[in-house]
Amino acid sequence: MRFSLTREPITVSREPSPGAGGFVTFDGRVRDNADGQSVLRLEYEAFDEMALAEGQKLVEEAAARFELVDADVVHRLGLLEVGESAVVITVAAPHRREAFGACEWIIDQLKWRVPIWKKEHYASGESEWVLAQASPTEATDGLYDRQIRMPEIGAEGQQKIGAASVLLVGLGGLGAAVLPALAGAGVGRLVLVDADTVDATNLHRQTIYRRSDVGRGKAERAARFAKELNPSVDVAAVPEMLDAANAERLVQSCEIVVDGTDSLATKFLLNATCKRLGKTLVTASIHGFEGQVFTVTPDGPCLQCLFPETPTDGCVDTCAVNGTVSVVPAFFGVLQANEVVQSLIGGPVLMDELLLFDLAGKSMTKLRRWHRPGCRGCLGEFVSETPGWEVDTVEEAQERHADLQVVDIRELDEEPDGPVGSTRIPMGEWAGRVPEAPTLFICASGARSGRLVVDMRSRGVSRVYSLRGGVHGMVERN
Amino acid sequence: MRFSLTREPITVSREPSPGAGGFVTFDGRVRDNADGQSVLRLEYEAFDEMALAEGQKLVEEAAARFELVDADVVHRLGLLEVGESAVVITVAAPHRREAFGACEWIIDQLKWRVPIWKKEHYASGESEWVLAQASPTEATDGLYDRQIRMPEIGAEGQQKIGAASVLLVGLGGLGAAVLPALAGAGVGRLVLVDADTVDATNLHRQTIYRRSDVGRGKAERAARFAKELNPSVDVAAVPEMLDAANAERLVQSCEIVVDGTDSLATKFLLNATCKRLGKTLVTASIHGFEGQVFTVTPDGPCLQCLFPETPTDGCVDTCAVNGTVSVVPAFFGVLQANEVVQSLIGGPVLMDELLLFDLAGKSMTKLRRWHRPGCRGCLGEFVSETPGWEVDTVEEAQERHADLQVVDIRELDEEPDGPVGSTRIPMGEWAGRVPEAPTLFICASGARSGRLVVDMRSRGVSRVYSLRGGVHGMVERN
Amino acid sequence: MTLKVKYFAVLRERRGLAEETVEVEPTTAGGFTAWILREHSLGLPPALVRLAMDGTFLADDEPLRDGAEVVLIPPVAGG
Amino acid sequence: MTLKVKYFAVLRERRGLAEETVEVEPTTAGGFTAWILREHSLGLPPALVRLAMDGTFLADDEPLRDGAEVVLIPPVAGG
Repeated sequence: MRFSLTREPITVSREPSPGAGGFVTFDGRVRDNADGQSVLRLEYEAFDEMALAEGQKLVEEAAARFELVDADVVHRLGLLEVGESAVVITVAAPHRREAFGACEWIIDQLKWRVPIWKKEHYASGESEWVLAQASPTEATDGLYDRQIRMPEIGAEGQQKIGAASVLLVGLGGLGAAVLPALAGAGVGRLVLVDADTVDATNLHRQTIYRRSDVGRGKAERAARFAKELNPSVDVAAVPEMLDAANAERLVQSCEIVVDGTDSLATKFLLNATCKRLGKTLVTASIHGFEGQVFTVTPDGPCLQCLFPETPTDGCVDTCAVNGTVSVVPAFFGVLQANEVVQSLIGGPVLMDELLLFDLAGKSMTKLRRWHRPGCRGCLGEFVSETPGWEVDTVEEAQERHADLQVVDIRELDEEPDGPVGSTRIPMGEWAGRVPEAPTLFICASGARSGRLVVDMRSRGVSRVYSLRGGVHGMVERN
Repeated sequence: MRFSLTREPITVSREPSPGAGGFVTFDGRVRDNADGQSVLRLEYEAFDEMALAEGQKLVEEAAARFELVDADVVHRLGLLEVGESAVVITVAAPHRREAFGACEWIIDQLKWRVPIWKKEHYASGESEWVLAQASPTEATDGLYDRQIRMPEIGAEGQQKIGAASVLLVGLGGLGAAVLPALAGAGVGRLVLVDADTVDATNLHRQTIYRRSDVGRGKAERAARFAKELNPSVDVAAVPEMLDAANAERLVQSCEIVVDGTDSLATKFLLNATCKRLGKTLVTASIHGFEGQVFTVTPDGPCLQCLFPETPTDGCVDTCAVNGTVSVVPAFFGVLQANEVVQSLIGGPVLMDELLLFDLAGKSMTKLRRWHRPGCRGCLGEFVSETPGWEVDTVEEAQERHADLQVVDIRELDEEPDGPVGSTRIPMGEWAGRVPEAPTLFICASGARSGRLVVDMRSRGVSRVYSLRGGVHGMVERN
Repeated sequence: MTLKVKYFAVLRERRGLAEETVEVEPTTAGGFTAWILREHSLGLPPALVRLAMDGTFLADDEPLRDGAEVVLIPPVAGG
Repeated sequence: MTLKVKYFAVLRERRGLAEETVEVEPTTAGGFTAWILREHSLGLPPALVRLAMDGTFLADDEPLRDGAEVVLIPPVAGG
């Protein structure tokens, strides 16, 4: 084993593919031992016609699935000595990750699907035809055995789970806990929606991702995870943000929707869309060691029955701001998956309750929810007015008040670049104080300024505003 | 793309390695585009001495980690045209899984660790030095950011988590949920104990395993999972069954013990051992949609305080018999991981309570536990007498009663081979009936016969016995 | 006296219900546990089943209170 | 009247306690919510905070009962 550097070309002969950066080759050779027996040689036999047809299909499937530039498989037949190559698979893709994935996928599938038999000739003089591996069908046969044994599920319940389709929106902490449970349980179709990419700060709690996934799309990586866990599940990756433009189409495509997002706007949009289309929504949110979960059924009270006025995302913080630990989203994600399973097998769901749990004190509170007469959410309308105390841009506030002052309330040690013309007076200095002129308050995300403005207005001060999204929102809009 | 069969040797030149069955090659070549820009050629430069040393270390690390037969890496330096190979990695291992794993691991690590720089020359005439990727150190730097932001954890709490060692006994449904949460949270050292291999019927709920793991050791596969999730965690795999012979050594090696087993005998053995050595034990059990969890601290009441007489494993059934669904062990495993985290950061734990949860009705019951005076478990003694109504062998019962009859109470459609000399009279026919002679009752696992005998004895019938472990136990002993 | 009895895990399955109300002579935790296991052929010896009242496990010789809710907990092994 | 108030999530953090007992004039759910948010500068408008009493959410015009335990629930966004 040696690592070397050379300034001369490395000689490996291959077809030129200028768009391909990653080439992976698998070379399966005859080993001198198998299951503790000493092996002298191997003999391979094929049902040629079928093997060729199935093999060709396999290669084309791999090319489409992994977006390959090229893929080639050669399998050897007849008598082979120890050290000879039995099968060689070469794969070319733009990036290495797909090349590795495709090459391993092809050899796994080939062993299952392509009718080639192997005879082992042992040093003892004996020989034996060997089955390479259980077929995927056989593996799936036992897969749900333990589930079917539950009296609440049985073969009928398993059939319902297998026939179901679930839209999972948000593949962060909650989604990463929902996904293994539902893919494992054998939900027939999973549609995974998230426009984000994996960040290093996600990994501690979003344990379906690996470090090598950092920078890659969550939807695609989560789909890969689910397929590897349970190849019999049909998985689709949608690398989009759920919004008013695509909500109807996505929600319509599935029976049950799981909300794993950290956006209040998305939660209320999902709520209205599910109500309109008659779908069941399982929603959850976490904060510190606490969280809440409940299910909105087509006939039950909805999220907007609870909060008639849609809160803006700036009014409370998300995990990125407050922090969280792996067990919290895992706990609430599992509770969401349980709601899906219970819903599918006809078990009880939290349809007119809200469940609160605190993982520090291990205390649970269930609060009864009810239909609010005239609820617009129940009618399928998404209520999303910006409240009067919030503005989307500095200009919007200036239009209302010519004498507007802009005050940046971040601490002095935070990033120095407030908007042009703003004065920095940190949050703490506003306790009990009232601005003399109309004022737009600005902070990093809009959370602190919103809090300050709401507090002032509750004391009768008008003409104070908060910039929605804060400085970060301004940067993102530019 | 073409699939072909040949009866002639495939020509791929490689060193002969008769013990290797899987050879994987990665060939990284110059692509004609990068981030949307058209690329003409690349230039590689290295800090030769450091690159050689670090590269050699890397290859040797890979060889040890994946148990390789051979590994070879060549990296090109200087000016390369489109289509030329920049790096070629060849790996040989007994089986293909390790070969793929090692080859991908090497190229990932190489990009991070080995000081080689790349300059891209674009069609536009411009050129630019490009950083390949964030380093693993950087990736770890942000890893716990969201956790450290929690006021209950902070940098100090994270330091405690990182310094902790946890013994996880049992890598089934519970263990498979505990592991990602603890590895993700960054527990410094994890020792994983399980003698079992992965079975196809495990996969639906033990979502750390893949289909390709079927037949392989759980401890080793779980360790691989944890290392891939968080390479900064030190993970040890112990493919042994925890028993009286190794319990002391294993428990002594860690600070906190998590019981994820489905054996009552093991739970009580762990309880006594933890008490003796002053370790904290987090235990849980599930049944259908229900389960229970609590923590035995060095000073708190123990499992034996609750059950003075150690129950035998035949007296209640396990998941293999009763069935279970993915969400149930996931839920209780996460609660166990939470007990570990709370314990490490000084939060509240279930030290004098037992938490019951029912995932169907979403109801929780907490029951107060207390110290039982004179508890032998608290003194570190493992109480394991066989109760008077149970025998370990047919001979043991025959020694007590010369006129013993042996009755197989399994249904008529169960496997036909009861022990020699036994009569089959199914369970159902014993309702309200009392045997005339001394009788040893036998069923498949000892659960039904135990139940029948306990019931008869509670009605005053003596001289009735149950065969511990049932017919399956007899077969295993033979 | 009247007791509301809640069953868990294997006891719930064997009894076929989650809870019920029973009338018994005044008794202790141990006495009641032995009686109810025998009465319904629940197949576990009293030494292996624990009884809790008002959210606290009781010792076998502690008396039960009229009208109380009692919970019966068998050993649970699944993992 | 006396109320035992339990805070959740961001309200608990901003208030700095999980629960407290307060004395107020007889009032409604909406009236009490507006008052307590203002009183402690909790930074959320009353329309965004829900109040539950005896395990049930109340409409804004429903009266509170003397001695009751009330729970205040803010919107929660983390995922």
